[in-house]
Amino acid sequence: MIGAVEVKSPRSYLDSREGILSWLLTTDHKRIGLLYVFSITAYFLVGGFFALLMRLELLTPTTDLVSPETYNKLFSMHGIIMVWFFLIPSIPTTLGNFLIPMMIGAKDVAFPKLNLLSWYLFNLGGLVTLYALIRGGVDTGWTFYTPFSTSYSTTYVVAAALGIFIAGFGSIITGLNFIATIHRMRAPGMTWFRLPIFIWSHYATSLIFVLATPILAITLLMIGFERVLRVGIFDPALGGDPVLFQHMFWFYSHPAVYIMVLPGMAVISELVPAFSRKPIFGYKAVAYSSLGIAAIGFLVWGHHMFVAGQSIYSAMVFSILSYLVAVPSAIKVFNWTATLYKGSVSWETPMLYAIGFIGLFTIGGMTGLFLAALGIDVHVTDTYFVIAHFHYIMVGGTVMAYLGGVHYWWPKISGKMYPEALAKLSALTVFLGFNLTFFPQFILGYLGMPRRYAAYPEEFQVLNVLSTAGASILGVGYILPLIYLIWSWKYGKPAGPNPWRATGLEWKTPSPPPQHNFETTPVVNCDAYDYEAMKEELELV
Amino acid sequence: MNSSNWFRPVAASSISGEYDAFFWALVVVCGIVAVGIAIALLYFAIHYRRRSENQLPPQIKVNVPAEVTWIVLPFLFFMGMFGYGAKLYLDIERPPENAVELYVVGKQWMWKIQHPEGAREINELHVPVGQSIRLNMTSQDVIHSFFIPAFRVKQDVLPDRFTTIWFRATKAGQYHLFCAEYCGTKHSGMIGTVYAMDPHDYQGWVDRGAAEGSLSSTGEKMFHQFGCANCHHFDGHGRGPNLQRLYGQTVRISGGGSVIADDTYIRESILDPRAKIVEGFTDLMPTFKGQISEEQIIQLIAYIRAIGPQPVTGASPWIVQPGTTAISGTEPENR
Amino acid sequence: MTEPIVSVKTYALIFTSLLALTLTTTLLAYIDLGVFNMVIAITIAVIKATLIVSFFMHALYEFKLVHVIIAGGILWFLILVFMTLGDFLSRGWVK
Amino acid sequence: MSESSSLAVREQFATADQQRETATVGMWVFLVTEVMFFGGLFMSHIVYRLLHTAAFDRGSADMNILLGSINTAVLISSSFTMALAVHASQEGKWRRLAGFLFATMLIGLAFLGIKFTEYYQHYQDHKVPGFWFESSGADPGAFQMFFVFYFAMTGLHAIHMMIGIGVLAVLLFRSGLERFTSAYHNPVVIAGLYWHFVDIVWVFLFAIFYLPGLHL
Ligand code: HEA
Ligand code: HEA
Ligand code: HEC
Ligand code: CUA
Ligand SMILES: [Cu+2]
Repeated sequence: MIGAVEVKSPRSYLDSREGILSWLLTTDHKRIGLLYVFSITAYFLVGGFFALLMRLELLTPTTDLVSPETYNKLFSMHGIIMVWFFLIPSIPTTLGNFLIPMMIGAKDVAFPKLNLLSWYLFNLGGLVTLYALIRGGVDTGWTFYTPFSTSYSTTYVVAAALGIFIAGFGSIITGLNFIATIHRMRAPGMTWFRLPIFIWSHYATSLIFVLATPILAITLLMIGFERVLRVGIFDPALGGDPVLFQHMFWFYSHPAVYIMVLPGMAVISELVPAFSRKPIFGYKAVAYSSLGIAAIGFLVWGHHMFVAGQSIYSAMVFSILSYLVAVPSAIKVFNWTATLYKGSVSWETPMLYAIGFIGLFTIGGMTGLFLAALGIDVHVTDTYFVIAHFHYIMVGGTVMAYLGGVHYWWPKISGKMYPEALAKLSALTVFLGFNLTFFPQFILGYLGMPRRYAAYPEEFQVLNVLSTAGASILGVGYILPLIYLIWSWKYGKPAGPNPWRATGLEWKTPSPPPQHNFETTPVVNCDAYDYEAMKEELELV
Repeated sequence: MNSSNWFRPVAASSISGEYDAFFWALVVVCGIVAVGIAIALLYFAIHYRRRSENQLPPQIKVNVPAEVTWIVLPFLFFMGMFGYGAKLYLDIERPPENAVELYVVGKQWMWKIQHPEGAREINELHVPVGQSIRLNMTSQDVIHSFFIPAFRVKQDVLPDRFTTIWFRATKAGQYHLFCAEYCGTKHSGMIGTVYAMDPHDYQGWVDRGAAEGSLSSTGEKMFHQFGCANCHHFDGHGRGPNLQRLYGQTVRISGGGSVIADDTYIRESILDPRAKIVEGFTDLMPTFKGQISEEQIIQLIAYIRAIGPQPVTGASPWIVQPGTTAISGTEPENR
Repeated sequence: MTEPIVSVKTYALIFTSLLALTLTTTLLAYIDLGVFNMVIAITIAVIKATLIVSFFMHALYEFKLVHVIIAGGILWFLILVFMTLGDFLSRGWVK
Repeated sequence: MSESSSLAVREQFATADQQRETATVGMWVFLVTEVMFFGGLFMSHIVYRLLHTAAFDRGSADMNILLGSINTAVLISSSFTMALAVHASQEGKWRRLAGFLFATMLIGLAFLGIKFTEYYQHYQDHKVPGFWFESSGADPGAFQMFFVFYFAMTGLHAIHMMIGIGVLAVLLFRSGLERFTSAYHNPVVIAGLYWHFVDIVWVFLFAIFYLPGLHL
């Protein structure tokens, strides 16, 4: 794929400079990626801890473990932390930061200092939110619906909103950086249609970052305004309309769910070809479908408001557009599957995660179609059916993709291999635990159990117990990789530049890569995933 | 409670059968597609597993007819889903002409219900089987959501505005009533029971509770008690407009625009009279905010409805009441 | 592509047109034209904005990507406005 | 690009042209995020204005059109001097550059001065929601909401102006150090884009807040 292959390896990005300050003040996109890994892992543990408490409370129909007040804070903080401080930044800021410059043959992102700034903003926002949490938390749900959030809640709404507001600027900067980088920093010969799908998906994600996040920022600002100054913006008593708030919130938050899944799709689109040794099936369709999802994804937000009091005519428009946005997702699922066809499929851990992703995303996506069907949504909206829908996509989909991606690129990041047998075991644990946790919730929702309930009628108990059991298995499945990956950082066996015999530019440089990624700027003269052209280099027959 | 199993929650309304049929049709079709995908994935992954470390499989890049197939077929299926979903939605949202109207007020954390005959209940709702019921709902504080799983209906209940929902119970029994929109600490305690009764039993229940007189007759009492009658005469010579034959009509507002005199508008006229001044009048009417309860407002509305143009039922818009939140000037004139 | 340079003369011309437009729009606003007051005010504001973007910000002379970005920003703002308004405008409709 | 410019090319870029284009793309993308940021407020304002047209018109009638239109002219002038500053930087005339930057800052400050005079007048009229608000006439809630939007949007605009002035101050300092040449002056151009954008926002604020009440 490239002309230049380096001979002697210089010092890697990890030990080119030393001392804690060299990390805290680094502008190297790879180091910043690692900084983000630390931050989001911490937030994931906090959010997961809340989830566990919630699941424990739901073991019994009554509120015996925590009070309703506490329970409401638990799911609110769980949602806020998982969405804004774990899942939205998860893949773009870690794998994306690490890989985008390398995959396009650049030395760094377009604006390295801004990149570092985004990490600081992210953490500052996180600290402000944690402050809200320690002072007593928020109980509005992650959706901040008015007038509850502006006039009735007595918790730390403004602090939490401020934290998200600040972290939002981190998101915007990341998106802006990626857009400029992908447009202007590609290596010679790296045309748009030679880019790995990973880049296309991240490009689409970045568009959503810059177009949607500002609306979240201004909406939170308006909430703060209304709450602090007690003036009317959304308050119906003063001529406002709470449904307008919902429009603004979902104008951001629906596209944001694609911020959460597109990077997952980016990872899967690398894993599947790499472990099938074939180019991705229908490259152009997969590439364009990312842009399609990003664009149409902005036109469907009203499907969260089918019973909220919006006009039924709007509801119909939003419903049909929701079906349109499902088409590009379908393209991806089918094309990934077709990529395996007549491939040379190897069952390494990342591939297990990839297969898990495709299956669980399909289920999550299809239940999304249930919700987009107007009449169906009336009964299942605001029940556990919705909870199950989005956990299938976000946890079964994106978190799996993240784990798969971390395993796949771990040799590149750390220079070491992870322990394969243990990794397979934990992938299996995650898959089983996940389904046990969330499948019963589909049934619960259809039976009518509302979400955000600290106590529930007794007939729902059996399914809730199953779900809680699953969550504890899932927890184990998540802790295992954390332990063995840290272990392998020191004790794993050295990986070599290209342990998977994959094609991307990132595999043409030593593991871990040198500070400026490549000795000489690579020149690209073939397509992505072009095993044919790289046959000799990879020693394939 | 009636029997419910993991495959089907209790079904007790006129639309729950249609709903479940559609739901399960989707489960079956999507299930087939999903299982098909899973089988394909696993079959490929096993059958085409890597046989030698250096294997280079045939490099298939694209097959356009295959792609077109799996773009077009799901698309057509999606459009079908949309179409039937929309039809079901309209069935759920559009009340029949002959529906009996009840009023619901949600507040943290209880449901208050008023029957036209005058009976009032809290966290309980008694309805006759076989009769279409329409609920006009409003909230006193935050957003709630009125949810009866057995009837497959749900609708958010908003402050300062009326939303509606309708159903027809088909089977006598007791069913859950939930609040489905998060509304604060005791959101999960804002639950109740719906009693669907045989019409005969229902009549008995009504007779036992109807001592207080019907909703509109109580409203008439309030109309005098709060002094409305001092200004609103029925001969057109009062200081305020004549409220006879007002309900459901288009009212011209001074300063331009017009509004439909529906529940939301009347409620606003009582609590916030200055928000919309009727053309030809001044802002004389005092606000009754703080002096009047949400229940009493509903009684007054029922009274103003009763003296409105006949027939009352079906005359008012059925889904979202324009009143405060629709942009004036956009409603069709012919009402 | 090298940097576009706009002449001082052009700048001056744009500057005077902007002042003239400001005067026009203010004077027109004194006449009661019903809804057309708003239409005119927004139209003139759009013209002014176009002049500033094209010349002061020399977008007219920039490479194509810049044009795409600007068009995208405007389009997305319009999506936000019109799809939200769609709800409010159609709430009163009855079948 | 000449030899001397290579000094200013950062390590991640191959050429100065690439650097300029990347920065331009970055800035325009940033301005798009600003469009959406203000866009949220514009959109809600449009919705509420359509719901409460009369009350919003009455609110608008309380604006001081004289100060408002003067301020519009002032801000347009600052955009003009900013454009001239960019021109000077492109020609590598650092004294003129510094002069125009300074002028732009001064005019920007004048704008803020006039704006705060207006705020003070509203305060004296008891028209500051959240602090001191008295309303008369129909639809008091919506009438107050007009002022909520007025203060939120012009306030946010004023904050943007202050940031802009701060940026110009840094540029002024650097131009005093003769950092900018005809080959390397991109920061001036980029800051100019920001300044003009803030000007555009005001053009619309003027149209929606000051003009609608004039014919009443
Ligand atoms: C990453 C996150 C993510 C993603 C990608 C999606 C994707 C989709 N979502 Fe989901 N959604 C959420 C996260 C996500 N959602 C969250 C968090 C909520 C709740 C928020 C809250 O209230 O707290 C929610 C809620 C939600 C609702 C509102 C429910 C309610 O509150 O009443 C709706 C309604 O339409 C919906 C629909 C969809 C649809 C149609 C898709 C589509 O994009 C899915 C497309 C994918 C597929 C369809 C699968 C692949 C396709 C095939 C294999 C083709 C073959 C299939 C067939 C022929 C059937 N979602
Ligand atoms: C974005 C990502 C995301 C992720 C990854 C998760 C992960 C999980 N979620 Fe969550 N969830 C949301 C997003 C997410 N969720 C959102 C947005 C809501 C809606 C909130 C709202 O209504 O406002 C929600 C709501 C929600 C509910 C519904 C609450 C309600 O409505 O009443 C439930 C209930 O079971 C639940 C469960 C879980 C579980 C069991 C996991 C598991 O996958 C978690 C597994 C992880 C662990 C088990 C952690 C393991 C770690 C430890 C054991 C160590 C702990 C110790 C230390 C801190 C050192 N989630
Ligand atoms: C002091 C006199 C006065 C009293 C007391 C009064 N009103 Fe009014 N009302 C008016 C006037 C004047 C108007 C017309 C101006 C306006 O729209 O505010 C009006 C308007 C209305 C309207 C809108 C009528 C239309 O044609 O659109 C309704 C409904 C109404 N009042 C109901 C009531 C009710 C119910 C009460 C008692 C709880 C009441 N009013 C008490 C003076 C009064
Ligand atoms: Cu009321 Cu939830
Ligand atoms: Cu959505």
